[in-house]
Formats: sequence, structure tokens, C-alpha cells
Amino acid sequence: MTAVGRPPANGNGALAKADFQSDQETRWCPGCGDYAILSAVQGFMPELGIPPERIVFMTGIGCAGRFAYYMDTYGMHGIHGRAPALATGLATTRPDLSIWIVTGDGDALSIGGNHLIHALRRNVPVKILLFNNQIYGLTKGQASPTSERGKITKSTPFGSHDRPFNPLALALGAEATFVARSLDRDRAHLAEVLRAAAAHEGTAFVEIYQNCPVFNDGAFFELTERDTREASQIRLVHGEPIRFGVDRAHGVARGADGDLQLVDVADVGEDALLVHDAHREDPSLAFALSRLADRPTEPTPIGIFRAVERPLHGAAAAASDSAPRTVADTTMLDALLHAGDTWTVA
Amino acid sequence: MTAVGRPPANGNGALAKADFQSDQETRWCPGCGDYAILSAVQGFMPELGIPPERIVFMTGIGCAGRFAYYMDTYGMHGIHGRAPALATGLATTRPDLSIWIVTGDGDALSIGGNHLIHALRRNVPVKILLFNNQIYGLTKGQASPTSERGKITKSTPFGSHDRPFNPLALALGAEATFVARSLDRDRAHLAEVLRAAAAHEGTAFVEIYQNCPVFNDGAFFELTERDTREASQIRLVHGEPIRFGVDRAHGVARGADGDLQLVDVADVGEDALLVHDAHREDPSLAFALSRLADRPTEPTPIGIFRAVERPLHGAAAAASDSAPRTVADTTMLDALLHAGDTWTVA
Amino acid sequence: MGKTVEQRERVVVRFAGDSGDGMQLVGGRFTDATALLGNDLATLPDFPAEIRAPAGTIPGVSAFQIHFASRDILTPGDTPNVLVAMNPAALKANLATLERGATIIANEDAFTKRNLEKAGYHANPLEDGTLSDFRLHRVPMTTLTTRAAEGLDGVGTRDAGRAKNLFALGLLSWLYGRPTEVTERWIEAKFANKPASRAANLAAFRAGWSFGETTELLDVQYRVAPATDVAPGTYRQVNGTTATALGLLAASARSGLPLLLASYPITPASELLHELSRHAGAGVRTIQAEDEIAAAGMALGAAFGGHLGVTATSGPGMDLKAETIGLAAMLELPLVVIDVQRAGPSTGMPTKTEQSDLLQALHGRHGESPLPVLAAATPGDCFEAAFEAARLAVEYRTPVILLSDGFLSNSSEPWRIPDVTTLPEIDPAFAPGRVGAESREPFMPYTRDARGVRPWAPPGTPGVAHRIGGLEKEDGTGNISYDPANHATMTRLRAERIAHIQRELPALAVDADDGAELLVLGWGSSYGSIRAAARRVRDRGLKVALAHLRHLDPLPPNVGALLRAYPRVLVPEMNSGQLAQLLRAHFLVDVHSHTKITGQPLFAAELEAAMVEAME
Amino acid sequence: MGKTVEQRERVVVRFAGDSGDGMQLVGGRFTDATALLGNDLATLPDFPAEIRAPAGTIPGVSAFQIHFASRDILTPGDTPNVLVAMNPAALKANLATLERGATIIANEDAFTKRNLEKAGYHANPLEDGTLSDFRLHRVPMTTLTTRAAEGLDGVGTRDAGRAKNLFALGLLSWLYGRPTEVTERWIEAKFANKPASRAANLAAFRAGWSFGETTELLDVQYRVAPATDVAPGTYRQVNGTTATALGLLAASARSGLPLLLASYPITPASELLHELSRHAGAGVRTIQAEDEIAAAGMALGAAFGGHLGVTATSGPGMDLKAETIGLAAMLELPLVVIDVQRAGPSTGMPTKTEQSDLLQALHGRHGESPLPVLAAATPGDCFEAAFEAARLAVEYRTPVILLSDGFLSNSSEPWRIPDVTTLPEIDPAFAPGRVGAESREPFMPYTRDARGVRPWAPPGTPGVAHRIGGLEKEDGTGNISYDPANHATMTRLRAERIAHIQRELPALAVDADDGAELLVLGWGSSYGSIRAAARRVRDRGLKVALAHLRHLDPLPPNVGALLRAYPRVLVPEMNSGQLAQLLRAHFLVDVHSHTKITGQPLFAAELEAAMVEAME
Ligand SMILES: Cc1ncc(C[n+]2csc(CCOP(=O)(O)OP(=O)(O)O)c2C)c(N)n1
Ligand SMILES: Cc1ncc(C[n+]2csc(CCOP(=O)(O)OP(=O)(O)O)c2C)c(N)n1
Ligand code: SF4
Ligand code: SF4
Ligand SMILES: [Mg+2]
Ligand SMILES: [Mg+2]
Repeated sequence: MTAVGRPPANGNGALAKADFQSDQETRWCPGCGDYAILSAVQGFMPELGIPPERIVFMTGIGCAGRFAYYMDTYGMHGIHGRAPALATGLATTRPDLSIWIVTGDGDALSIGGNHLIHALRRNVPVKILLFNNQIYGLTKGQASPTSERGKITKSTPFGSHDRPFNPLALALGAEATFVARSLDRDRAHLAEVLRAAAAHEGTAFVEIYQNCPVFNDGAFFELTERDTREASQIRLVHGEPIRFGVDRAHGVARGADGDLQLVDVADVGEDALLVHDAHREDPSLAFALSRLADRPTEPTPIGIFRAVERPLHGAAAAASDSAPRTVADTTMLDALLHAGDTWTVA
Repeated sequence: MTAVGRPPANGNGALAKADFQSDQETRWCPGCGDYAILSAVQGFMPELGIPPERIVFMTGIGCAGRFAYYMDTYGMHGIHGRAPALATGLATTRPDLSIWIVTGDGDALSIGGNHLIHALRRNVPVKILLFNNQIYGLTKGQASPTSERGKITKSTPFGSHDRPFNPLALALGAEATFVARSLDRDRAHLAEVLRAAAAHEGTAFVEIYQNCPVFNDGAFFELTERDTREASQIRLVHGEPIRFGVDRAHGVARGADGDLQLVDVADVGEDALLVHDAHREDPSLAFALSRLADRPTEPTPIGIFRAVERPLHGAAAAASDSAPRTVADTTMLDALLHAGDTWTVA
Repeated sequence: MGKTVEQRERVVVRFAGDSGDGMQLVGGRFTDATALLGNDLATLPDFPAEIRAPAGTIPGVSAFQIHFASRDILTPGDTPNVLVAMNPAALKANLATLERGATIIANEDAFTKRNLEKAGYHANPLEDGTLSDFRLHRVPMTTLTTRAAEGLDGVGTRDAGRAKNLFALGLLSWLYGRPTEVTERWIEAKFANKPASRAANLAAFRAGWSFGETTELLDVQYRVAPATDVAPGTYRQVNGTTATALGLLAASARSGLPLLLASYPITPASELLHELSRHAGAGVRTIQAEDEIAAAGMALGAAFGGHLGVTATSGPGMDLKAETIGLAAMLELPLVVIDVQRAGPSTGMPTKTEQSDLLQALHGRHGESPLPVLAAATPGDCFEAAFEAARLAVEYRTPVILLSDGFLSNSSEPWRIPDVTTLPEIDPAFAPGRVGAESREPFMPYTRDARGVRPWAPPGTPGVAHRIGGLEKEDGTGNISYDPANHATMTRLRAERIAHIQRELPALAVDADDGAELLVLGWGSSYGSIRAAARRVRDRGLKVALAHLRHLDPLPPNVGALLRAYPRVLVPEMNSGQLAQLLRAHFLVDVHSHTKITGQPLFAAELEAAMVEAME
Repeated sequence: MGKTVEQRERVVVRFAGDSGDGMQLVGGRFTDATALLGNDLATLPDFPAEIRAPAGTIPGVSAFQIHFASRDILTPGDTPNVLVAMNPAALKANLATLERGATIIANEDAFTKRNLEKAGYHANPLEDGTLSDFRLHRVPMTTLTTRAAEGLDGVGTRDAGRAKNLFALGLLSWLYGRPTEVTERWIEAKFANKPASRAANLAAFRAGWSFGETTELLDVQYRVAPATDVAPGTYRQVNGTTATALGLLAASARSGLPLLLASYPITPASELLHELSRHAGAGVRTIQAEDEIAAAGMALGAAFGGHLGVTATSGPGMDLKAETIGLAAMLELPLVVIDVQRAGPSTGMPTKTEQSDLLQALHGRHGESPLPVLAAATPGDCFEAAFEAARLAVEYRTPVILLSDGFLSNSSEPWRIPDVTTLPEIDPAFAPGRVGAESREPFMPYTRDARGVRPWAPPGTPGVAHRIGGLEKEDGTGNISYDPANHATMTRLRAERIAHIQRELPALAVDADDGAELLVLGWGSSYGSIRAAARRVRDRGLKVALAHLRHLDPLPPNVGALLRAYPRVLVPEMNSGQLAQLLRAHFLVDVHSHTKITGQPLFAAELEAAMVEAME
């Protein structure tokens, strides 16, 4: 990939969207949700105020994985499912960089599941954008770990018979410190979530519902299309009672058994509603919210489920360094070589 | 491994513990918790009323992995972390077998994490016994994904700086249908949990706290030793209010913010206590319980957190078979070969 | 006004258009009609690498090539006699493959300013003389199709526009006198409950045909007589994927072992997963695993349970399966691993073909873990190769690697359907169960028969329960052993068992002109190209000997003798000379490599040149 | 009563006992004293495979062997002159390795009925004449140790009992006149804040010494004079693990690149992770990854960021790293992969040594992905080999595989500490940043210098931001390309870059007697045994030529010529002949293999025989 010109790397805020657009022709299918996400990310980047050369996009394999080529930053299009591992190596050694992972539902949750949960557990300072289209796009339409049960695909002609993952619940079970969900077709909301993710010090996990018009068209229309979205988007706002629906007539409250349930505000009154708290140390509330909707075809929470700060991977090591981060100089090396008992032969 | 004699495979209940003891000399360190677990499992097996030749133990690599050699059933000591994959292939094709996986905290949660979460998601009919000693035993003492932060090990001389997994929370985030925890040193409780696991149709995930006297001695003594266990075991019993502690003076209740908390029964009264419900469809309660204790050095729930039935992996496929499970006979094969347009050259 | 009809022995037609233009569909239909007419044929789809690159661009071009003849043919053909170009990009992308004098049929409606730009043309090649060396026919296909569909009820102009590929099909069907019924029947069936589309497509197809019939534009019509030198029997068309699936099904039927395929999707191996997923009725279980490691593990787990365990993948997946294949080698259990090779290294060029995984198949595992490696030669041969791979795996209790490639899996040819009763039986020879006193005797899972094969006792068999694992085991008992001498013994026994397979392999057959001084030894999918090249060489009156390896390890018994029997040996490969290296190491013979690493199949023409050169 | 003192040129002592008896500790102390005394030496710990097998059983035996001499020596010795047996199992497990006449010093207290049974003895070998061919000394070590510790305050009988290994050490130290201060100093330090243990151990050590001094039991004392033929310099003891760690640290220092080691624990490679984890102070980062795939990925990610990325593992882990190594080959980024080979296949025998991963290192990836492969020859040589691996990786932007093995990593020898200023500088030659107008020029990440090496521009470098990946890329720009000709070009360029390394390799040195007709060509850890065997062969007055490969791919320039220069070539390997296969394929020379696959190092004696036989 070739790099086009840019302002001197003085980190000044004068950056524009164009500074993040590479010269590569985008190669997604017409109407692919990835276009909207790319545009939203490129549009948001200048806000970071970080010069493009200190930003890195690392991706796995899949349609989503092509993302790296379209950002005029540093980028690595790695191998399938391994972006979190590659990024962990980079993040551990280069705390000065802003590192973003772009991955798909198969890349992150099927072959890459182990690296994902360990990156979350370690709280590696990287942002993970999971483009969830509930299908394998690049390989032309097989079931993914987020495909609904019964889905007919090339690999499941009689319907997928496995229960899908709930990516947010999985992340929360894996000790994630920042967990959010947004939509390819809601640029403003997506930008907001990206902003919060960027501000988060540790691993930020962002699931983005992304439409694949070719192999799984309309999977998220309930949440994204004008006629239905108002009724089905449950927008989470920290510190506010959780209301949603036409005229915000509905809300989320705790039932007698302690489980969360959807209620009519008219019946229970505003005060009975659950007030969203994304900063709670205990992930149980965020987990319960992530289980509210089984599939994105019913009222589904979007926004920031959880955001708590916790020590970063590598931080402790840095602290434990007896010397400042450095490479052994001649003297230090000489000392290392001579450590322990030595003897001299004349 | 050689097999010793046994009663004809008529599945009669006349089996005894001895029928499950192989002729191999056990090779764990003196005092290892694995001995107690092995004895408990061998002692429980006859209850199944299944002839040993229809029982299979599949293990990964680690001290725990040696388990397979000591059971006089069929067994495979596979490769590190892959037992769930091997077992899924067997379970999918051999529903007539009772399949048990024995794995360690490194085997299951480090290298094998991806297979574990996918086995749970699929609800493969296997029982998974995770011997959690919070250390790498076989490789002589490195940190494991369940080692506490700050632990000094051979691989972490300055203390492990990563947050450990909570195995039960991870399993619940991965759609597990049966999740339980027991102790190497509480044979009765362990047998009870094994019984429930065996009765569960889908994937049963059982974490067993196991003492490694050589590399991590006493990690669970708070929960297992006479002087402390009464105060720190929170025994979960379905349908009963959750009480624990000396004179069962303490209990678990929901706080004003909806989070679970430990309370004095005297203060809140028995009625305020949370009544355990392992059969709830929504895993949120089980998840909250799994987060009650951060480490096994404080009051910690043991027993069955969650047990719900859900379609088994493969079941749907079985149903979808247009023919009964069979191999193509000559006619069927002939038909398959001639499918589609054909033409004949004389 | 009658048209002259000319006979042709062989013709290569290439349909090229935008991904959205339905060229693969047209190719498939033309192929079916051609097959039913009795020509021999070979086809090669050429997909774009991208999912769906921007319409009208070069990366978006999708093509389908068919080579058909009145004699048996061996490849999809190096260069087309006729190129059907549905848009400027399709023309530009394929022009280089044409020889001067070739025919180009272009949909002139698509040569708009916008499309020309997208294809990177500054001027219209249909007008600026670019094509003066070719026989160009400009046909306003879109217009004619729309007109043909006009007034059909329910048919909008969009439906009509989309049917222009059927117009092209009709035109070519006329040009080569292909039967029309089969195509019309197909249209009827395909669009049974989409009357509008059915009407539009039928109209377009017929319009294309009558356009050829009536206009002056095309003055000649060609005939390619049915092939006469074809063995009698019932035929069908298969690509390598289908043939592989059928071979595995046949092995399942002849062994009585239910088939489990566990795979993780990867181009171009995914197709096998798709194909076998549809055969639950034949007792086939398929699992889309979470990754390739799991896929191999699931197949091995099923094998432990007494099933026929198969896993299929491509290069990157082979890397990941290595450890499990090594376990299978240690456990001595049957496991069929299919590697549909593609252009590497790393992600490489997923949609392009290559033969560069041979040495990995042989050595891509730690420790001494020999196993049989086979390769398929043609799409149809995938059937026998897959059957043989399964047979060796089951009868020798070993993982077997079958090498196919992207070219084989996608390209198709007529295939003579075998008589199932003539297929060999595969004997799993399970260890018998034991009861009572007998069952008190220790069971010895690592004792061996004359061939060095150990007993296979799946769970459920009474009286022989046992434990196996990846640690070195004691000869006979299978108990864990660290004894130095035992390790040496077991290493030898594992190797001898695989080597033993050589004894039952037929001698490698040679197709040699007497007095030939050059032996051309190939393997895998280059079979057709090598034969075709040899035919040309022979037509020149030159002499050559041909042999083609299915078994790469162990090799057939006579390979060494063969290599030494000819002064010169040429080994053509789509890699940097991997088989050559193997042969040199085994036999110390200075074989010469002809290598090509472009992601394309070998071409008969270049091989012809290489052979002639090797003779000089 | 004075004792006779005899001079010895070389002695092999083997300490053997139960895992719990602290034999490794005793061996280490004896080795330190021996090193300080100025003998040349080589040691080999021999751990039990089990974590801790039942006390007193054969699988529970742990041994430590040391070979020391007044001349330079090359191996830990084939057979011990003195065996110290702390219990019956230790005696039984090691008896077979002794030649008649050898000395056995047994702790008779441990030969109880129970212990004899555990070891599988029916009668007491100390009494039933089993040992009549040996010089047996029965010493009641436990009793004497306990007695020595009696009355020391705070010392219980348990402490005392545990100290018996120090008694044995004291006795052997007397027997071979080892300095005592160094050992006493060590005890003082080690048990600084455990006064009871300190007292008990000191007492035991001194008791052992004076037991030798005073009793009639041992009438001779031996002396092994300091080695004289040792090059001047400052020495320390290193095992292969430490030397590798130091080599990587040196490469980090000389390149200015901070070191990141990402590994997943596996025997015997874990030690390197443990060792480097302690060097955070030198800017070393270590990560215990979740698996080997992640470990390789993390190291590669760090390399992308401009660090020295290293990952270390053993066989099973190599299988798992294959895909990432292939990516590194495609990205053309530096990556050092260390394979500490162990006995395979599969889990095999984790604690035993082997050389069976060579062909995997060369071919264990899909597609054409050549990379440099190196091997270390001795524990000390691991320093240079690791440094060289890092140098090639950085300067040629390539993954490099360094082959070590279980024997090298555990055994130790005196090592001459190099003068750091004489170590070559390693130049990362990062691409310079660009600002202003210049930065508007396209940056070309896949242009190449004269050696075929591309620019390395880590993130953070202004004006040269770029994207790389595993798909085939266009020569120069690095843009994704499916162009057939480009793929051929890039495949060639990747291969030529690696081949170019050969030009800078020194010719392979030969140590040849003039007129020698046999060339013995080895690689890796068999170096010492081959030299030792050659010495014996030469002592017989026979002639032989020796050469040892560090670079397996590319090979040094003169290897072909060398092979042809000798009528006979012998290639000894701890595998089934993998280097031999490589040489035959490259040079069509009929080299002869001497192979051994027992999990043990090659022995000088067996190699001596093999050489003599090869000469006949
Ligand atoms: C090791 C390996 N296995 C399989 C593949 C084939 N492959 C490429 S992308 C992909 C999955 C794509 O699905 P997803 O991650 O959801 O991304 P999407 O294309 O939907 O954006 C697969 C299976 C590969 N490239 N490498
Ligand atoms: C692919 C692979 N990597 C690494 C190893 C080495 N290894 C064996 S067991 C083990 C971890 C053991 O820890 P755990 O799973 O907790 O089991 P435990 O020994 O504690 O019972 C490791 C890293 C291996 N055998 N295979
Ligand atoms: S296949 Fe789906 S996800 Fe991939 S580019 Fe096309 S529309 Fe987007
Ligand atoms: S190392 Fe620990 S877990 Fe392993 S056998 Fe010994 S005591 Fe048990
Ligand atoms: Mg997807
Ligand atoms: Mg453990």
C-alpha cells in the first residue's frame, strides 16, 4: 500500500477525514455495511488528534479484514483470527501507539475466540471493532457463531442447529472492561461509541451490527430502519433510567425474581425503571442487559454496557522494571554475561 | 493400556469401583488432589449403571490429563487443549456413549479456550471436569489463566500481572447449560455434583478446585480445611434460600442496586435472602452468583449454579436426516452416483 | 438464406462478463447441452477474487471457459477460439489470452463511456482498431434482449436486462448447434414459480438463437461431432469437489463406516463441506468446526469411535492441522485429510491454484511421523483418489493426506460412473469383543499383524476397553514407555507400516513411445496438460514417455527403475520443484524441473515447449 | 593414616537418587567447584519424566552426570567411572550404563526391604553378588548425616535426613580433591535465613569430607589436574538455555532493538521463558501467551513495531506456529523462532532429546516460504547461534528458525565469555521518516536493496505509513495483486533474498587429517560426540575429516564441493536421516546415515564404531 502526503507529524488537530483515506479502491459489495462503518471511522479519526502514523489498524481475514487497506494509517492484514495476538505483541512493546483491531464474527468468535477472550482478560490497550453480520461473508455465506439457530446457509442446508454466541455476554464473561454495541446505519451513535472506546484505557470491545446485503440481508433492519428502529432500539445512557420505544413508553426494570424485564412505563412508573450504570465494578448488571434480547429482531440494547478502568496488560511489568525501559548498553550487557561464578584462564 | 476383566456388558448394576480402576500405577505427586478426585470418580461410576466399555474419558495434556490412564474405561489422552474437539467428534457420531472430559486450568482455559466455549455453545453431550489448581503442574509451575494477580511463578518472577478468568463466568458467557463447582477434598459434595452432571443431557461444566501441593499448595484451604470451610463455603441448593457460615448466620441477598451481596441473616431476616434457582432460563442470576467471590480465599459459592436443558448439538441434524442414521447401501450409493443429468455411450 | 456449416474437431469458448452478468450460469448450461450432445469436454470457471468487486471493473470480471471436441480432450484449453465479452472489462481482462484470428462476440450495448472508463479504456476498442487482428462481431445484446421481452406480461425492463446472458447462450448454442430442449427445460424448472423471469429468460434464449439464425452478421455455423473415442458407459459431469464427495461416500458405503466430515470453511475447500452437508440422508454427518484444529480433532474423535473421519481444508488450514495429524499418526487411527491446494504462501491468492504443499504434506509435522500422501489427477479422478485415501486410512490405521487443488475442485469433465459392485470392499477389521474369562486377559492395542497394523477397537466393544494417547508407548501393551530401545522400535514400526503400503501398490504405468529418451513424470492436476502437451509433441513425430504419480509416499515400487531407464527425466510442477527434490533425494537421479508459480494451471503449449527443449 | 593419591586425566561421575534426594543440586555444586578448579567439564542432568513419580521407584530416579578432565572434553561421557546411588532404584536404573570395574558408592541405609521392593529387587544387590564386577563402597550416609547433625540446635532428624545429599557431595569432593570453600559459601548464602538447614547441610558436607579422609573404606584419592589446553579468557558455566538467553540479549544490545519473548510453556523450551523473564531490567519483555499461535503472533506484532520479536517452543508448538511463520515470510519481517527439539512424534517423550524437526523447519508450512534454518552445536554455542539467528532475521527481514534440543538446553559446559565490543553490530536500517513534499511521494514498502531486502518502517515513522498483509502483493508498491506474472516474480524474489544469505556465509570449515577418505558431516547437538568419537578414531591411527553445519538453509557455499571431495560421507543424526535426505537432494551425493532415535544423545563409542565401519 502506498502512503499519501500528510501534515507533519506534530499531532496537531488540523487533521481531516481525507488524511485517513488510503489510495486503495474499496472492494466491498455494493451496499455493504462496511462502507458506512469505514466512513464513520475515517470521519471520527481526526478527533483523536493523533497523527496517522501513530495509529495502527490490525485486522484478521474476512470482508471486515479488508478494512486495514482503506485506512491511511499503519496497518496489518494478518491471518484469520489472530489479530488480537498480533496486536497484543505490538501494544505491549509500543504503548505510544493507538491500536485498533477490526474483525468479523467468524474471525473474532470462531477461529479467533481464544485470542479474543485472553486479550479481554489481560486488558490489553487496544480497541476491538467486531463487525457482526451474523454470516461468513468473504467465504461466500456459511453460518457463523452468531448466526441464529435454524439458519439455512451453504454449510447448513438443513438449518444451523447450534445456539449462537451473544458476543457481549461472552466478552463480559471474559472480564472485559469496556463493552459496547452500535449500528452500521447510525453514524452518530457509532461515532459516540467510538469516542468512548478511544477514551477507554484498556481493551475496548465494540460490537457493530453490520448488514451483509449479499449473504444475510436485513439481519438488523429491525434496529436500523426508520419504521421499526424507534420501537426496538434500547439506547443505554449511563446514569439515566432505561426507556425506549415509541414515545419512550417502555422501559427496563427488575422483576420480582430479580431478572430484568421490559415494562410499560405507564404501568410501573418512571421510578421503577432501572437506572443504567456502566461504571459498576460488578459486571452482572451489564451481563443481564446483554441477555435482554436473544436476537436483534426484538427490542435490543445498544450503547455502552460497561466501562470500568483496570490495570493494563504490561503496566505491572513496566512498573517492575528495575531499570527504565531500555536496551542493555555495553556495560549492562557485559555485566549480564559475567553474572554468577566466573574464573579466568591466563 | 491393558484392560482387565469385567462382567459381560449387559449394563447390569453389579459394577463396583474396582471395575473402573485400570492396572496402571498412578503417577501423581504424593498428596496431589488428583488422587482424591480419581477415587471419587471411580467410586461414583458404578451408579451410572453403564458398562465401562460404553464410557469414554478424553483428556488433554497436564497432570490432570493423566486421568484417562487410570480409568478402566475407554480413554484417549489427546493433545493439549483439544479434548473438547476430539470429544465433539466422538459425541456427534456415538450418542450411545457416556463421554467425560478431564482437563486442567491451562488445558481448558489457556490453549483450549476456544474449543471449550464452542463445546458449551453447541451443548455437546459431554461432561467436562476442569481440575483447577490455579497453576501449570506438569510443566513445573508457571502461571495459569486462573492464577491470581501478583502470583510469583517461574514465568512471572515479578508477579503475574494479568487478571485471571473466573471459569464459571466464562462458561456462562459462552451459553453453558450446566455449570457447577466442587472441591477435591469434599468427596460427598463432589459425588453429588457428578451425579447431577451425569443426569444433565447437554454439556456439563464442572470446575473442581484441586490442590497442587508441589507448586501451589493450599490455594483452596480456606474452602476445604476444617477450621475455615464452614465459614467460607456458600453451598447452593436449588429452591432454598442461600445461607452459609458458622451457624448459617450469613446469607446472600440482592442489594438496593440489584447487585448480590453477603448479609447477616440476623439483620435482614431469612425472607430477604435470595432463593437459589438453578433452572432459570436467563443465566444472569447464575452469573451474578459466580461473581460473588473474586478468589477462593473469601466466602465462595459451590454446587450447581445453573442446570437448564436445551437442544443438543447434532440432535437437529439427526432430526433432519431424510433417512434413518445409516450408511448408504449399494442401491443408495448407485443413486447418488447417478444424480443429475447423465448420458450413456454405447 | 442458408448458412455454410463447417466442421471443427475442437473448440474453446470463453464466456466473460461482470460478476453480476451470470457467466457461470451460462457456462454451466452450455456445458450440459454439450455433454448431452456427446462431445468430450473440459471446463474451467474463473471467479474474481473479490466477493463482488465494483461492477464493470477488471477485478469484477467473471469468466467460464469450455473446451469441447469430437475426440477425447484433456484440458479446458490454453487459448479460446471464441471470446464472448459482455462488457469492456471482460474484453480487456481476456484479450491477452487470445491468439490472432480468434473470434470475439461483444455486447456492444455495454461499451458505454462509463464502462470503458471503469475498464481503463480511453477509446472504444470496438472502434479504434484495437481488435483488427480478430474476427469481431458486435451484437447489441441488451437492446435485443429487452426488445425480445417487451410486452411479456409482468416482465419489467430490469428482468429483461438481466436475461442478456441467456441471449448470449442462445446465440452460442446456435453457433455450435447445441441442443436447445435441455436448456429450455432447465429454464422452465429453475423459474417455475417466477413466471416473469421464466418468460424473460426463455425469450432471451430464443432471441439469441434466432439472431444467429437470421442475421447476416454470422455467416458460418460450426458443428463439433460427438466424440467417438469414448469408452462405453453411463456418464455424468463432475467437478473435483463432487467427485471427491462421491469417492468418500463410496468409501463409506463399501466399508460400512458412517462418514463424518468436520471442516472449517476456506476457499477453495469449502465446497466439499457444502456438498457433503446435503447428504445427511446417506448417514453423512458434517460439522462446521470453530477452526481447523477443531475440525481435525473432531474427525479424529469420530475415527476413535469407529467412523470414517474426514477433514478438508486448504494451505493455511493444513498448518493448523499438523499437530492433530501427528497425534493420529501416534494413535494409529484412520484419518483422511484433504488439502485443496491454493496459491501460497500465507493467505497468498486464495482463488488461484498451485501445487506447493507437497513437501509440507510429507514433512509438515514435528518428529518422525510418516504417513501416506496421495494426489488426484483430474476432476473425475478425485473419486478414485478419495476412495483410495479412505481405504488406506482404514486398512492401515493411519492419517492419509490427499492433495487436490483449486483447479481440480472447480473444473469439470464428463465422468464415467463406476459400477458400485465393482468397487473394492474396505475392511475395517474391528477387534472382536471379549466376554468372560477371555476378557480377563490383557488386551494389547499395539500388537501388529503381518502388515504391521494394530487392532482397532472402538468404544462400545466389550472386554477390550483400553487407553491410548500421544506419549510414546510400549510395543504391544501400549503402556507409556520412555525406554530408549522401545522408542527406536516404535519409530521403526510406525515407518515400516507405512512403507509396507508400497508392496501392494501397482507398478507405475508408463505410456511410452518405444525409443523415447525423455520421461515426463508428473503428479496431481497437471495430468491433463501433460497429456495434451505430449499429444502435440507426438503429432510433431517426436517420442516421449509419460508417467503420473497418484502415490507420492510411499512411491510405487518401480519409480527408481523407471527414472534410471530414461536418459532424461522432466518433472513439471506448479511449485518450485518439490517432487523433483523428493525424487533426487530418493534415487539420486538428476531430474529436470519445469516449474510455474503463477496461480494458473500449466498450459499444454508451454509444456510442449519444455518437452521439446528437454529433448534437444 | 595417609592415603595414596592417583592422577586421572578424565573422570565421569554420576549422582543418582530419588527425585526428592536433591541430586541436581549436588551435581550443580560439584560442577561449580570443578569449574573453579580449572578442569574442563561437561554435564548432563537426567530428570524423571513424571512430575514426581512415587518415591523410591525407577520412574522417580533423578540423576546428574559430570565429565571433567585435565584436557578439553566434548561430552558428558558415555559411561560413568563412579556411580553414587542414593537408593536401590537409582542403582538399578543406572547399573546398565556402567562398565565392569567401575566404582559404586551406595547409601546402604536406603537399601531397606521396602525400597528394594519398590525398585523391583527381590534380594539386596549389595549382598547377593550382583555387583561383584564393580568396586562397591557401602556407606551408611543417612545414619552418618543424622549423627553429624545431632545436637545442632533447631535441627530435627528430618532436616538431618534431607541433608544426606550434601554428605555425598562432601565425600565425592574429598575423593576428587574439589575445593570446599565455594560449596560452603554457597550453603551459607542459600540457607542464610534458615539457620537449622544451614547448620545441618554444612555438618553433612563436612561429615562427608571427613568420612573420606578418615575411614579405611576408601583407600585412594584421585586428582584431576586443571586443564592446560584451554584458551585464555574469563569463563563461566552455561547450559544451552542460559547461552541462548544471553545470545538474544547480546543481539538486542548490538541492534538497539528491545527484546520481546512471547512463549507458551513446554518442556524443554520453558526454561528460556523463565530465564528471560528475569531480565526486565535489560528492557526485555516476556509474555506467557495463551498458546503457541498467540506467542508467535505476539512476537511478530512486536517485530512489526520495530522490536526484536522472539518465540520459543518445542515440537508440538512448532506445528502450531507454522501459519504465523508463513505470514512473517510473506510480510518479510524479522522473527526469531527457537525450536528446542524433543523426542516425537506427537507428545512423544517430552524430557528426551532428538533432532527430528529439521525437515519440518525447512518445509513445515504451506506454499513456497523459504527461510533460514540454523542449529546450535554445544551449550555454549547457543550464544553465537542465537545471536546469528537474530542478526539474519533483522538484516534480512525474515523469520529464522533456530534448532536447539533438550540435550543442549539442559547440559552445561564452561564457556569463554566474549568481549562484547567485538560482537558485530546489527543494523536494523529502519526506513527514514519523511515530511512535507517528500512525504507526498508514494512510499514503496516492497522495493528491494541489492540483497533483495525491503525497507522496515515501524509505526510511528512519519510520512511512510503503509499497510501489509498475507495476500500476495505487487512488487514494489505492496498493493494486493493477483497478477500471474507478479506472483511468479514475488515468489522468486522471496527465495532469492534467502538464497542471498549464502553469499555472506563463510565456507564450511573442515578438520581433516590429510589423506582422510571419510568425511563425517554433522549438525546440531551431536557436535561433541562426533568430536569425541573422532578423537578415539584418530588415537587408533585412523584418518578422518570432520565438518559441522550451523547453517542448514541456506547451506554454506562449499558444501557440495566438500561432499564430492571425499569418497565416503557419514552423516550422524538423532533422527531417521533428515539432513542426509537434504544433502542427497541438493548434491546427488550418496551420503551414508548413522541414525539413532532413542531419545538419548549420540554416544562417542557408537559413533567411533560407525566411523571405523564406514572406513572399511
Ligand atoms: C486459517 C484460515 N482458515 C480459514 C480461512 C478462510 N476464511 C477467510 S475469512 C473467513 C470468515 C469470514 O467471516 P467473518 O469473520 O464473519 O468476516 P466477514 O467476511 O463476514 O466480514 C474464513 C473462514 C482463512 N483465510 N484462514
Ligand atoms: C501444544 C502444547 N503446548 C504446550 C505443552 C506443554 N504443556 C503440557 S501440560 C501444560 C499445562 C498444564 O497445566 P494445566 O492444564 O493447568 O494442568 P495441570 O498440570 O495443572 O493439571 C503445558 C503447557 C504441550 N504438551 N503441548
Ligand atoms: S459479502 Fe457481505 S460483508 Fe462481504 S463485502 Fe459483500 S456485502 Fe459486505
Ligand atoms: S505437580 Fe501438582 S498437580 Fe501435578 S501431580 Fe504434582 S501435585 Fe499434582
Ligand atoms: Mg461475518
Ligand atoms: Mg493446572
